Amino acid sequence: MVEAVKSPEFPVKEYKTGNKDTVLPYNWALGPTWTKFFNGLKEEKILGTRCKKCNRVLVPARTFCPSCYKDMEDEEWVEVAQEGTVETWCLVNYKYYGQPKEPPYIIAQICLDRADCSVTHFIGGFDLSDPDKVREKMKSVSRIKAVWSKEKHADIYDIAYFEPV
Amino acid sequence: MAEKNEKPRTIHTVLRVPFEMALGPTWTRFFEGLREKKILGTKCKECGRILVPARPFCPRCFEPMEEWVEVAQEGTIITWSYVNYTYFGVTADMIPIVPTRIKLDGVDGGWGGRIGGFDIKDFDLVNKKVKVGARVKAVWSGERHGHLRDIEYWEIIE
Amino acid sequence: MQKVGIVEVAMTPGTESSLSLMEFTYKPVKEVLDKAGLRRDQVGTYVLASTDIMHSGMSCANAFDWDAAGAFMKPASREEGDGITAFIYGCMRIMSGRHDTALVVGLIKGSENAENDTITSCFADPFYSRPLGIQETTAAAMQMRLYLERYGITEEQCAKVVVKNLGNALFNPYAHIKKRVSVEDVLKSERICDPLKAMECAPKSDGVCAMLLASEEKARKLTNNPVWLKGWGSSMDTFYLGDRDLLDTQLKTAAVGAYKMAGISDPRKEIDVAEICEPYAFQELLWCEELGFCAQGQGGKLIDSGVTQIAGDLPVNPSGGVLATNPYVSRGLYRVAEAALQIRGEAGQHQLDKKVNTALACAGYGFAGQWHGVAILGN
Amino acid sequence: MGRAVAVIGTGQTRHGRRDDVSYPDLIKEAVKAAFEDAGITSQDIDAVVYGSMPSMMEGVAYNHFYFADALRVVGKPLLRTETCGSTGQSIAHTGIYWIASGMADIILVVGSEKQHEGDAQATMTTIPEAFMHADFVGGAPVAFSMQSREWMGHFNIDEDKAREAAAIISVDCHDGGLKNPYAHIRVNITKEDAMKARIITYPVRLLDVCPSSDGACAVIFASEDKAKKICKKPAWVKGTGFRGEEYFSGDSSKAVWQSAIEASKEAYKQAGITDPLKELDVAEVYNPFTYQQLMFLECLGFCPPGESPDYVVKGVFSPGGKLFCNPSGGVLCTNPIGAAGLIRLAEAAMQVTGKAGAIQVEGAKLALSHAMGGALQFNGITILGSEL
Repeated sequence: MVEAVKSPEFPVKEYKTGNKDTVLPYNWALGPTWTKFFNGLKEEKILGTRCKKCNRVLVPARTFCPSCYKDMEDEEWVEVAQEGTVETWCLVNYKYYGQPKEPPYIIAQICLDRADCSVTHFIGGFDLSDPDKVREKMKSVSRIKAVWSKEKHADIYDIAYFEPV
Repeated sequence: MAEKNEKPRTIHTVLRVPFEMALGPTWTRFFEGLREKKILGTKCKECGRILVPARPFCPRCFEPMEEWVEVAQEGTIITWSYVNYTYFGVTADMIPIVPTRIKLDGVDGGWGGRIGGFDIKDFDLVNKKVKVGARVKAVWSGERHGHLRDIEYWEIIE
Repeated sequence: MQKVGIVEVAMTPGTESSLSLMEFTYKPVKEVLDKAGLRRDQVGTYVLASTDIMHSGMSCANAFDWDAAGAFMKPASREEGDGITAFIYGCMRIMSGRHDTALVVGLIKGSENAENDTITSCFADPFYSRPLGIQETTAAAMQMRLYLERYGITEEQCAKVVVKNLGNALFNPYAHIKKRVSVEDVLKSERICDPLKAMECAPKSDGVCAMLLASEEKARKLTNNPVWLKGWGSSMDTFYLGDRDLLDTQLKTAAVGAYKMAGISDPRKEIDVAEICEPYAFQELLWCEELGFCAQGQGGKLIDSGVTQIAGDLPVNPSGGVLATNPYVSRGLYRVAEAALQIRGEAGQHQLDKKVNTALACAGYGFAGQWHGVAILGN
Repeated sequence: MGRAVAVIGTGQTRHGRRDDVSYPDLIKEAVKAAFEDAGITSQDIDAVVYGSMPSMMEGVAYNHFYFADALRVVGKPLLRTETCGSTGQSIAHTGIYWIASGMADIILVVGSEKQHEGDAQATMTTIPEAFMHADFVGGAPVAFSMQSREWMGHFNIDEDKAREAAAIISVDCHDGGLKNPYAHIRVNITKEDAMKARIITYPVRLLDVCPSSDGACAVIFASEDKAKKICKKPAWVKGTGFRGEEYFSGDSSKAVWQSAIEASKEAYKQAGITDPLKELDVAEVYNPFTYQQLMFLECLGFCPPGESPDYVVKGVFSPGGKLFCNPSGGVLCTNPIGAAGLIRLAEAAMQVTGKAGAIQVEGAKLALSHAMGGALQFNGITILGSEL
C-alpha cells in the first residue's frame, strides 16, 4: 500500500480502547506473464495476449483466457495501441488511508485500440482542482493516450496517466 | 511465453492496516486491576469455574460471569517453551523468550506469561530451572499502565 | 430436500458500541437462544460469518469468535464472506439431515476497523488494480457513471434512494443513520468520488446478527411463526473490471436461480418486499432491474413511480437498507433477518401495512458487485 | 446424513517455493489437475468452495475475488470457508454438506497458500488476542511446543523417549516426502540427524518442524448418482467430524485434546468404526510438528493416552506397521496451510482408490484425513473409503 496519505487518527473515544495496527511484509510473485507485461511497460509497450480460441485480446496480458481457460501456450502476445477511448471514469476527491496518491485524481476504464477489454488507469494532464470544471471537460473527452513516466520501474506507474488527445 | 532472460520477478512491500479495538467493560476492569497489582478473574454461577483473564461470559455455560474474584499471584507451570528465532516484528535483541502457561492457585485453567528473573540466554540453565509443575509468582513492573506487561515476568520460587 | 425454517433472529443496532467485540457478539446470540428457549449446547451446529481483515486486527477470526458464538465443542464452521453465505451454509447443514438446528452469526465492529475504502482496496490484486486506487467506492463510482450515461438515469433519481432509505430508517430501532433528508441535500453533499456524493455512500457500522434455523419438524416445535427458505441463488463474476460489463452483473444469474427454486415466474408481482444490499444509492436501482422488478434501464422510473416506497406495491429496504446501516460482513444476514421479520409481522414501526407472504433478501460484495446471493423467504 | 458423497478427482500443484508463478496461476495449476484427474470440465461443476489461511497471509483480502477466473467459478456459486489451520478440512466439509443437502451435484473444492508471499510467523501473531495473548505467542512453533511440553508433563512422559519417537516420525515422513512427487521437502535423513538438529523452540528441533510452502490442492466431490456415472473408482465419504474449543487456550487442557477426540468420535460413529487402529488402513494426520503427531495418535484413538511414543518406537505407525501414518510425508514435508488439510484428504482419496503411486499402501480401503487449527482450538476429520 502506498502511504501517500497519512494514517487517519481514529476519533477520540470515551471508552477504553487499544490500538492494534497490523503491519506485515509481502513479497508478491508476478509470474512470467506479468513480468513480461511490466517489463514491456518499461520499454513503453503495452502488451496484451490473444486467446487462440475466442480470439479476444486482453490487456494486461493473461496467463490464461478467463473465459476459455486456455493455457499460456495458447496465447499470442500482441502489442496494443497506446490510444483509446474512455469507457467510464470517476473523480476521487476525498482522502482515505492507503490511497495511491494525493487527491484529486481520475480513475478510468479505458478501451485501448486493438484490445477487447478495458484497462484501468488514471486520466490527467489538466487541472483537476475544480470538480465542476473537470466534469465539464470530461464531457468532451473521448480519445486519450498514454503519457509515460520519465523514470520507469517496470510497474503500472510506468504509465503516468492517460491524457486527452 | 516469457523469454529466458525475463526471470519472473517479485515485488516487495509492507502493508499496514490500522485498527482500534474497544476493550469493553470486562477487560477494562481487568486491566485496571493490573495497574493496582491485582489479577482479576470472574466466576461462573453455573459451573463455578474461575477464569483468568476475566470473561464477560462462560464459554461453556454461556451465562454472564458477573462475580469478580481477585486471584492468587502464585501458581504452577503447566507448560513452557523457549523462543529462539526471529521473524518480522521480532528482532534478535528481543529473543530469547521463555513463554509459559501458568495455573494460578484457585483458578480453573491457565494463562500466559513470560519467565524471567535470571539469565534466560543460558538455555541449559533454563532447562534446569523451568519445569512443568514448578511454582512461580508474579513480579510487577515499577511503572504500570493497565497493560498485560504490568506483570514484568514470572519468577520461579524454589 | 429438508425444508428449513427461520425460528428466531436478533440483532444489534448499527451504532458504535463501547463493548468489546466478544461482549458485543455474545449479546444477540444469547438473545436468540433465550427467545427459542434453547441452551447453547442444544443447538445442532453453528456457522459464523466474519472476515479477517474486518475483524479489529485479529486474523483467523473464527478463533476469537468461537466463544461468543456459543460454538464450544459443537460441529461448526465459518464463512469468510458476507453473512448471507453463513445463512445458506447453515440451511444446507440442516437440509443434509444431519442437524436439526443451526445457529448462524454474522459479526463486525466497523468502528474498530480502518475505513471501508482502505480495507476494500486490499481486495484488489497487488500489481495492477490496487496501485491504481481500485476499491469498492471507486469501482462503484465508475459503475454509476456508466449507468447514468447508458440509460439516462438522473442523479436526482439516485438521490431519491437515499431520501427513501434514510427516511425508512427513522422507524428502525437498529438503524445507524436516521435522517430526514431531501434530494437537494443529497445532491449538495460533497462529490467525494464523482459522480458519487458523500450521502450516497453507506456508513461504516457495528453489527451482529444472530439467527436460529431449524428443520421443518423442529421449527414447528420451536415457534408458531416459522419463516421458510423458498429459494436460493448465487453467482460470482470475473475479477478485472475491464473484463466485465459493469451494468450486466451476476445478480441476474443469482436471481434466476433463486426464482427457479422458489417457483417464482413474475418477481414484480409475487414478491411482497425486498431487502437488498445497496452500499451506494444508485445500486438499489440497478439491482432492482437485475432482480426483474422492472425492465433494464428503468430503475430510475421505478423509484419515480413510488412502487419501492414503504407504502408502495413492492417496498424495497423498508429497514433503511445498507445506506442506513452498513455492518459490512453481517449486512447480508441483516437483510435476511429484516425480510423474515416482515413476514412474521414483527418488524415493529417499519412493519409494512400489508400481508407479507413472500420476501426477497439479497447481498452482494466485491468491486461493482462481483458476488451476489439471493434468498427467497415465505410463510 | 443426506445423500452419499464421493471424491471423483484430486489435483495438487508442485509444492515448495513458487516464485515462478503468480498466485492465481498456482491455483489454476491445481484446478486443472483435478479436472484432468476427474475427466470432466468446468462446465460440469455446479459450484466452488475456496479457502485459505487469513487473508493477511498473502496481503490480498477476500482473495476468492482475485482468484475467480483461476477457480473457474465465473457465473457459478461460491462459498468461502475459513477456519484457520483446519481450513483444508472445513472447505471439504462445506462441499460435502452442499452436495448432501441436495443443492448441488458436483463441487470443486480448492485450498491454497502461498506462504512465500508473506511472513507466516508474523501473520500468526495476529491470531491471538492483541492485548491478552499476542505478547506471549511467537507464531506457531511456540504454541505447539507449549502443547507438547504440557502433554509430556501431564502423562509424565520420558523426554528422551518422546525425542526418539519424534525422530522416528521425522524419518518416516521425510522418506515419504522423497517418494511423493508433490512434496516440498526432499531430504534423506537419519534418526540421528533428527535427534540432534538445531533447537527451534524447545523441545522442537529443526527436523521436527514443517516448512513454509506455496501450493494449492483441488478436490472434486460428487453426489452418488454423478459419481457412479463419471468415475470408475470414487472414494466415498464415510464420515466427517469437526470440533472447536475456547479461544483462550488456557481454558481447557491441551494435553488431552478434547476437540480432536470428539471430532474423531463423531467421524468414527458415522463411518461405523469402533476400533480405528484395526479398521483404518492408512491415516493422513496433520503434523506440522512431529510432537503434534504423537499427541494426535492418542487423540484420534489409535493408541491409549500417554502411550504413543511406545507405539511409535514399536513401528506401529511406520511403513509396514499396523496403521501407516502419513505415507505422503505429511505436513512435515509440505505445508501450504490453507491447502494442507485438503491435501490430507486428497492423499487419503488417492490411497483408497489405488492412485497413490510410489507411496501407495497396498490394498488400502479405509483412510482417515485430518487437520487442526486456531489458537490450539480446532480439529476436523474426514474418513474416506473405497466402498459406499
